[in-house]
Amino acid sequence: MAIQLKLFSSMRKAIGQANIHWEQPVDNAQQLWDALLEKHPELKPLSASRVVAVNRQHVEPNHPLQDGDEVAFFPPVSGG
Amino acid sequence: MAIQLKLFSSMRKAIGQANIHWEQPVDNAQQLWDALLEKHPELKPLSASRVVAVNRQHVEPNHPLQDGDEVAFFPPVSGG
Amino acid sequence: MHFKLTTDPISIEDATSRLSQDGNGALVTFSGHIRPEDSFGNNLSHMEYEAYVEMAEMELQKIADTIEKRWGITELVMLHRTGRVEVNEPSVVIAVAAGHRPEGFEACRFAIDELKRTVPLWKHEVLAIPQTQSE
Amino acid sequence: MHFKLTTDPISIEDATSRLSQDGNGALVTFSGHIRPEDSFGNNLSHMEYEAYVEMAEMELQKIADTIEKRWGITELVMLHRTGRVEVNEPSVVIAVAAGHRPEGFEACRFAIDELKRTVPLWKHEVLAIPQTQSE
Repeated sequence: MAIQLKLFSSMRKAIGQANIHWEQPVDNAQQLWDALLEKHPELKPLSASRVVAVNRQHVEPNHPLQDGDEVAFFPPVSGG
Repeated sequence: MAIQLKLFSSMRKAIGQANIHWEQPVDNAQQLWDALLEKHPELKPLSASRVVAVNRQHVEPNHPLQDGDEVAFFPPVSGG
Repeated sequence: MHFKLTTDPISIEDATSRLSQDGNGALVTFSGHIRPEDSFGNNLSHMEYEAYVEMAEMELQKIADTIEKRWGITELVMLHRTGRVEVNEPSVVIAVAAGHRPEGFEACRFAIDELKRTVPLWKHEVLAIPQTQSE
Repeated sequence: MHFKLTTDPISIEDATSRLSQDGNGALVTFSGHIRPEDSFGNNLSHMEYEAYVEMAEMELQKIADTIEKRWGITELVMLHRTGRVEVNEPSVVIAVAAGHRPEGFEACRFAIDELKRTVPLWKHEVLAIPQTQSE
């Protein structure tokens, strides 16, 4: 399984990385986040405000993941 | 009594005059309009949509007039 | 607060250049343009605007006073053409700088609605004369 | 419909110059500017904007689609800065040309509200470092 994981804003800053090539098998976005938390517990405080996008579309946390997906985690948007 | 009478838009076009120096005594704006109609019956069709201003303020038709007043009659505004 | 009745062309830039943006997070502008047809679908040559200038200035001032009182907004510009205005040109431009967008939108909308309701200006449509077709 | 995420300065003119006014009686613009202080009253040096560019473009397109569907408006421009934006500069500019003013105001307001709600952009305040006072 190969997932292109992207982190933005406070998520990116927390771990100091914007892009992660993810290979560990996961079923859905929530599992991916949980696995990411194990490696980067500094993300924990941001869990409550986490937004998920898969292939550039907003999705629910239980959205199933497939090989080749682009998954992004970020805090609520603040543009404008 | 000297009143500076001003007509705009369709009122002005109907009688072909924008400014009239009015000297005939009248008590209020309605009387002035009625007296004007006698001289210019072509204004009659415009009576229903008549707006009155005295000294550049919107007023009711029964607004009393004084020597030196500036009185304007015009149709509903259509700027913008 | 600035307003102007003018026979010269007006633009959004004219209006916004007179506003102070300092400390204001939101800038809302409205411009009303001459549409190419009247309500019956006839082509317009141009529009002629007539104004009762002295009274119009008093009414514009009242709009500004209300906006300051209601929203605390002082950065407001209202420009309106008089005389001949060509198709697609703006006849009116309004610009409002406000702290935040809700009051910016509300005040700008209020300004144009009030202007159309109270300011003594009149438009006269001048229709295009159709060309005689050659046989 | 045109949108752009850019590190270059943006302006209302940029936006309106891309709109066709032909047949449209109303032009409404909104620009959001960097305010000189944060919510605690601290002076800002500048703002930094971060974007998830590919997704932002998809979300902007959704906003445009909704506006076309709801109001029949196709003349819409949305510009947003990324990277460093100075105090008082606009970070976002929206312009809408519409047949009449009610839908122009509504669509412009909808566009900025939706942009702030759905488009993946994030702002980061950079505070001014106070000068050390000499004794």
